[in-house]
Amino acid sequence: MIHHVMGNDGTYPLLIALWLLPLLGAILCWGFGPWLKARAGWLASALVGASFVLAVLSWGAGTQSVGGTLGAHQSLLSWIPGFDFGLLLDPLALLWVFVITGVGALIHLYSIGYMDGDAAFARFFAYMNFFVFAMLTLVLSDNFVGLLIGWGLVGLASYFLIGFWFFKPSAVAAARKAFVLNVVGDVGIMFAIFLIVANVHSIGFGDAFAAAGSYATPTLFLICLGLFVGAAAKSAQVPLHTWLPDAMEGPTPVSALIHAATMVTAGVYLIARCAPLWSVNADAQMLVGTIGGLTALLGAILGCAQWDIKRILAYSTMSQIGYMIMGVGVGAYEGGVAHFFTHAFFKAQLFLGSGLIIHALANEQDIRRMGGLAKKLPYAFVVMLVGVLAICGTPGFSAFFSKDMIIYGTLQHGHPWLYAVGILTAGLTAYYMLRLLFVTFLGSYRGAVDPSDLGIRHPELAGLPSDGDPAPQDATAHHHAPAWIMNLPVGILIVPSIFAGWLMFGGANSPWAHFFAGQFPVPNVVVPPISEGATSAIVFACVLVGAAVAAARYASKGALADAVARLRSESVRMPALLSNRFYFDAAIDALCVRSAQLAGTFFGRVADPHVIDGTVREAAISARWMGTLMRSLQTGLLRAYALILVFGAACFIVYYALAGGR
Amino acid sequence: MRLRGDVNVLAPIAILLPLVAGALLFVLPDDPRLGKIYGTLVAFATLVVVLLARHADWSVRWLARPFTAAFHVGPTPIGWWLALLLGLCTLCAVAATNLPRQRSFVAQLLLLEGTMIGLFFARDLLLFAFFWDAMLIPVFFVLLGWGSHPATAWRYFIYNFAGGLLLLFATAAFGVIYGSTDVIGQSGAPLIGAWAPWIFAGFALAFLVKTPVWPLHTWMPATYADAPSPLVAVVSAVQSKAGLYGFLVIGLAYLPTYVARFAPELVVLGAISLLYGATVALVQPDTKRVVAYSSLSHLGLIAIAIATRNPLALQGALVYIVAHGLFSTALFLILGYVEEREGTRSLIRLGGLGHANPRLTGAFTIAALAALGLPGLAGFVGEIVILSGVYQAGWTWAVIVALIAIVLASAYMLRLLQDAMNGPVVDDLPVRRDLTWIEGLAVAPLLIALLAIGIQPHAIMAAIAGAVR
Amino acid sequence: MTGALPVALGNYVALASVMFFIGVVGVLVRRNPLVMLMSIELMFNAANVLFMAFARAWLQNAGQIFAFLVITVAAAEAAIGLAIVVAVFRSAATVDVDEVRSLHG
Amino acid sequence: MILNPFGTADWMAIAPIVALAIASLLVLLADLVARPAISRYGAVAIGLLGTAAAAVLAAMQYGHVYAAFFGGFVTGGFTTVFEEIVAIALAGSLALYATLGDPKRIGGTVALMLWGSCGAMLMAGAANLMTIFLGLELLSLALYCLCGMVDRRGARESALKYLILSSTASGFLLFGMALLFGASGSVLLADLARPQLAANPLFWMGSGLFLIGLAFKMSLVPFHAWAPDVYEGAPLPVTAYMSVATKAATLAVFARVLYAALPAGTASHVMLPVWIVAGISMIAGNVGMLAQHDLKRLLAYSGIAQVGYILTAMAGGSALGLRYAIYYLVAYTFMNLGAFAVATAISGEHEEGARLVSYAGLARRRPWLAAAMTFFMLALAGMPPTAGFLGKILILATSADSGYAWLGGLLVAGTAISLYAYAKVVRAMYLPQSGDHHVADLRPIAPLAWISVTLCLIGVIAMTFYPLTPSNVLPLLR
Repeated sequence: MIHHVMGNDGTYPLLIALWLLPLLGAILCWGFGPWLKARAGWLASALVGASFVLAVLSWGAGTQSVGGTLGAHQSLLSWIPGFDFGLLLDPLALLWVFVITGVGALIHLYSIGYMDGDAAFARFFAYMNFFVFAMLTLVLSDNFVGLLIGWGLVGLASYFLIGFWFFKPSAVAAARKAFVLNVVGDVGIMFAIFLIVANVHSIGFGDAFAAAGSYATPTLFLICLGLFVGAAAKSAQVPLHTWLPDAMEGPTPVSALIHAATMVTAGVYLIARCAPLWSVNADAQMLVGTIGGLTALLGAILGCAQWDIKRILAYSTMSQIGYMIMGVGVGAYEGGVAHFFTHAFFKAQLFLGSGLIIHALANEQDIRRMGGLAKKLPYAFVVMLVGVLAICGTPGFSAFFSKDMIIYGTLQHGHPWLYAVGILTAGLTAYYMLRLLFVTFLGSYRGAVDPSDLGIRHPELAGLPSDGDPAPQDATAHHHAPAWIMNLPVGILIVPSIFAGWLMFGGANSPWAHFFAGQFPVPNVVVPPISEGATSAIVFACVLVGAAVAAARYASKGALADAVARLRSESVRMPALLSNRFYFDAAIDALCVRSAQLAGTFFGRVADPHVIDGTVREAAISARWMGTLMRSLQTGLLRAYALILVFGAACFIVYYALAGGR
Repeated sequence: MRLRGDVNVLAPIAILLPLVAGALLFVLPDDPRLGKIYGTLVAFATLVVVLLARHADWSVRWLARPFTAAFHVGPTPIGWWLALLLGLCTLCAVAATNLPRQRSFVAQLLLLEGTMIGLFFARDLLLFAFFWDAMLIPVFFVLLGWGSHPATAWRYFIYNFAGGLLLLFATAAFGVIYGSTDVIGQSGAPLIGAWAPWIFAGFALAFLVKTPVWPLHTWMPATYADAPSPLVAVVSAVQSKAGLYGFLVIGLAYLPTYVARFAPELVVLGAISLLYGATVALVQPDTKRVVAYSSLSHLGLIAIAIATRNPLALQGALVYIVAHGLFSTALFLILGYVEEREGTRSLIRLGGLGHANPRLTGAFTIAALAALGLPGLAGFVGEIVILSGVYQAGWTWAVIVALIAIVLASAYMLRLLQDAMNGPVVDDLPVRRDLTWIEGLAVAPLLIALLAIGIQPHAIMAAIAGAVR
Repeated sequence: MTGALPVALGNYVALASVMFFIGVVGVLVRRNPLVMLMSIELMFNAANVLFMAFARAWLQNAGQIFAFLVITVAAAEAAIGLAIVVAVFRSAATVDVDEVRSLHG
Repeated sequence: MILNPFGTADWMAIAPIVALAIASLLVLLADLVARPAISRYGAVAIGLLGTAAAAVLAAMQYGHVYAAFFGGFVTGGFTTVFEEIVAIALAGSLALYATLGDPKRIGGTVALMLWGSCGAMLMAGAANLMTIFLGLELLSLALYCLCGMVDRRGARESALKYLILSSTASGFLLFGMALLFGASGSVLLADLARPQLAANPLFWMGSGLFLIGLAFKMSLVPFHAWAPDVYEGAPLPVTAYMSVATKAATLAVFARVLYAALPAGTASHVMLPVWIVAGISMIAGNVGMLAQHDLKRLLAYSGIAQVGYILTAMAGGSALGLRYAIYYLVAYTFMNLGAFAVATAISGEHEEGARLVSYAGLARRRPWLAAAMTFFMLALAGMPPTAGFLGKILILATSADSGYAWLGGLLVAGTAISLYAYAKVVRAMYLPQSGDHHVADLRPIAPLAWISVTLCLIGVIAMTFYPLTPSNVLPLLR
């Protein structure tokens, strides 16, 4: 069969090195962990950094455009006869590689400080490197199966890292939940692959997209649906989002790298990668856009109801990814991808900043027990402030540009409702992020206050983990300043989280647009009634409203005065709908988990032993019963035997009399 | 061409070597270490012989009437792979054995290997039936001698012997009608006539009992739970494939029309097995039973693949047969280690072993991941190829059922793994030392093979593509 | 067959059948092994009657030879039977066949 | 010919029988002169030698045609095979007397067994009704005595039961013979094949009564009632002998009737009742085994079923069918003799180790014997690698071939049931020995029994791989 490749044919061995270096690190850290000890961290970071350097060097190859085909291609091996593997580096992949390796390297550095002294230091870095490798596999693969392999491996890495402290039952449960929900996504992609293979007899992106026009519309919709199930599971879209908040059981750097910057955006990558399929199926676009908008809104609403600093960030992540999915869903691919780009920086920064706080407060995660940290942790304050301003879309900060691209894109592609949702969500975002900021840093420190006075009654309902990160093991000093190794990466991140957005400034002839020239299909956009500038204005107004409400509730004099009472009343009066996260967990548990377990118990306890085996047993018993019956016929009475004999003889005689009579 | 002559002789040697060596072991002094070393060497030698015997073909006349039959041995392309798998699994199982009356146990394992190599090397249907029944006997005696309840031995024996009788009857009728049973692996004309459906029914039932497929499976969980792990490893890895092998070399080759006619029934049975096994595995408290029911589920998938007769699905089925053999062997051996260390199989009691046994946990994790079809490991290759074949054959609903089962698989495998290895340390468990190097070596080849096939299935797929056609 | 016979062949067959039937009934109803043996002799002799009749009818002396053979065998059987009955009486102290039932089931 | 009624050819024909007769006389003679201490072994030795001589003589006849008694006794092919089977059975049973039995009575016992075998061989070659009757009675009379040869109440009782029931059956047989004679006007079996007989009621009724007699000897349900009791009561060697020799001889007669003595086209009708009772026997016999606790009884029921299998092979009346019937009969001979030999080898000084409870823990005390017994049980059940497996598949094949597939189906069903019963014996041996019941104290060593066990093992395995079905059987039937 023809094997069409995207990206210019020919080899680009550098790509293999770029791809395999982290794997090497993982193997080394795994194999020689005990011997490497602290060196493992440096080794791992160095290798990820190296592949970042290689990524930078590959800029030219990745963005080159020869004969209409973008990027570089390196074929690897023939997977099974007729289905080949290869690596593909085009602008889209290149962008992800930058973020994965760049942000990844920074977070590796940070982890050296954060995980310092943990018993399984080397194992942690082995997992982190393995994750980077898996993520690179995902974004560099030139075919669906390779992508699926990467897809599964990142899920595995996330499973390992969520359950990194495997002696914590809560962590173990969270890891299992994350993995199983991600497998739901995997099988969705598998289903899409079956349809594609059945139609084009190839797993290559090129063949699949080249035939985009030739699929029957229902088939194409099913393909997109399957792919989107995968995307939704990985990117925590409603209703498959419930694993993401629990995933915060993992160490904070893990949350920053996997559950904020990279892995959870794989769904965005997938849809952007399959743009040729989506752009020709309006139903799929509608579906994805709607789910994305719904997720964005839902995440924001739930974000307003959390007290655990990491969970707030988790829900904000979910909401922001909702934006991206909405963007790529409706067809504003550049916007969605742009928001992934900026979000990677400021969300990583926010997580790492929260990590600074948690680390400094000896694993305290409940913002109600913080407060007044601006003076105690000024550096963390600055970091968080910048992050919050960025995520809110303050003019000049990165998200301002990327978010507006999405919101305006929805209108351009004719989805006014999603436009409204986007604007509303922007306001909510401003509210809950500033709430986080104010409650954490303003007022006075509440660490000494009795939790019950703060309304911390039911930790599980409040969404608190049963216990915080046990690392590092030294919980002696209270506010000890974080080591430079932790501060440096966060500081570096400040720069892009402010300025990354400027790349997107200038619409059609922005560097961003040039970078992606020819990457995405160009849809025919309608000229909306509202101009882009106006949109930005409306969004910003909305943001200001949200900010004002937050300020009034948490930053005003009165609020800061009796913060404890207000926080208490707020947490006690929290609506059940919110504190139960819209009952998604309960519903999934009741519908899927319990029912399956019920069926299993029935089959195992009733059907097998009593119905099936019972039948067999009865047959055996009745056979033995017949045996005893024959025993009882064997009376031992000579004359009885004679009688039996004569009876048989009589039967014979009758037969032969009749037969002879004929 | 005397080299070929040599090669041909390897086929009977591959069968006789373990049989004779196993019988010999009974008369050797009863020393556990001797038995193990001897057994390992023999198993290794057998593996080598099987490896070399790929193109062997050796035949001696047996019967002239009522139908021609011959001691015709020599691997079919598929049979060779299965024999290879068997050789590897037996080697690992023997190496991992650590039981009372070790010598006799190892001897039984070798006898089992011999009879099963015979089954996969048999080119004559009568010989096939011969080994089919013969391979029950060692298992039966191990269950009697080492199992916890004799009742299990009976159940195993009765179920499988009943299947064997049907096979016997079908074989006899086949021979009479077809004139010869020297048919396996030859490209003969399909069987026709008024008898054909009954003959097919006989074969099919025998194969389904052996596989097993719902509702003929109830002998299996008890057997897998009670028998010593090394034996269970071999039985679940290879013996349970005998039925599927029979479907391939007899059902598809000589009764294709009936396989086609009864495809819906077979697919339904396979689908039920898939979900049934998966859901039961979800709640079983006994580690070995979890794996047993997962096997029911996995083999249901293979049954579906064979029933659809789609070439892609068949290739996938063969890969999956090998993959399942590898990871179920690994799982059972590892569970055997756990049981022998902690003295329990109950997931309710086990927990937190990961602290003291990192190597054991690592091995267990890889095996479990392969079993739940993690992309990049062998199980995944089989699943995705089978299912895309099944989808192309038009059984969309079966594909969806299978996908659900894959999700369930991840749930029960993680439950098995985490409940045993993760969580806080359980105080009243006698947690013993981590894997010794010999124990590690016993499972390492399996895990390596899983990884290799997962990354580069091209070789085995290419080899199998020829076998399917 | 030859009509020269004063008595039709059928009558012999009838007679023999009756004798045989009586013998069978005797075996069934009597409880003394000796009497049972005598009933069996009756069955044998029924056969003898047939042999004789048919030998005459076919003019075949094989039948008569057969009859002599049967008589001899019957004698031997009676002797052995007597011996066994005595032996049983020694061990079981009864000759009532309904009492002799240690073997059953 | 008339002038010299008994020529050398006749002597040649009956040479094996004569050899046995002479041997038995020698045994009695030796028993008179020899000291009691050695009398046991002397008798057994002479008996075995005589058997060997008979076997050799019979073997020498193979392939030629000899007739005696004006064609009343034909030997050469078919007959030879059955004579050999009888010889094997005789040897296998005599070997057991080296271990069992009251030394004072050994001489007579052995002599009786030899004479019985004369009768059996006579039946094997009988070509007319007289010879059949003579042989049958000779065999039966010997067996009546043999059953009662020991001072056990059970033995005496079994003798009585066997005597009465068997004689009754003989009565039926004899009356049937008389009717057949009346129908054909000849005692030669060959003359029964005249086509005009097909319309003769005398012929039908005669063959009916005749077959009743045979069915009794083959212990087919419902003519089986005697078998379990007699097998249990009789001494082990006698049971072993009965279970094989009687069946073999009777089957020879039956086969001769089926293949050579029926008007063309009547076989299926004349024999139908036999096939039916054979089918019933396969099920009833195997079911009967399930509830037994005594090896001899269990094997009695098993024998009932096994004869059913053999008849299934013959059902088609095809040449191959006879082959496989003989094949399976030989296999069955080895399995049964082997099983009884094991039972003898483990039976104590004064009691016979036939109760299954006395097998508990045998695998520990006598692993090799246990293995052998297991092997024989598996063979009877038809598991590979035994002749039982091949025999079953051959029988199934012929039944499918000759349109008696329903018998094949019953065979499969019966086998499935039987497995449990045979496996029960195995289980008894491999279960740990629980102290609550007395276990026979094992005699130190029983050389002949061991030898015969080994020979039977070899026989059963060898037959699996080289089916020894005599090639030129059918031509010699007439």
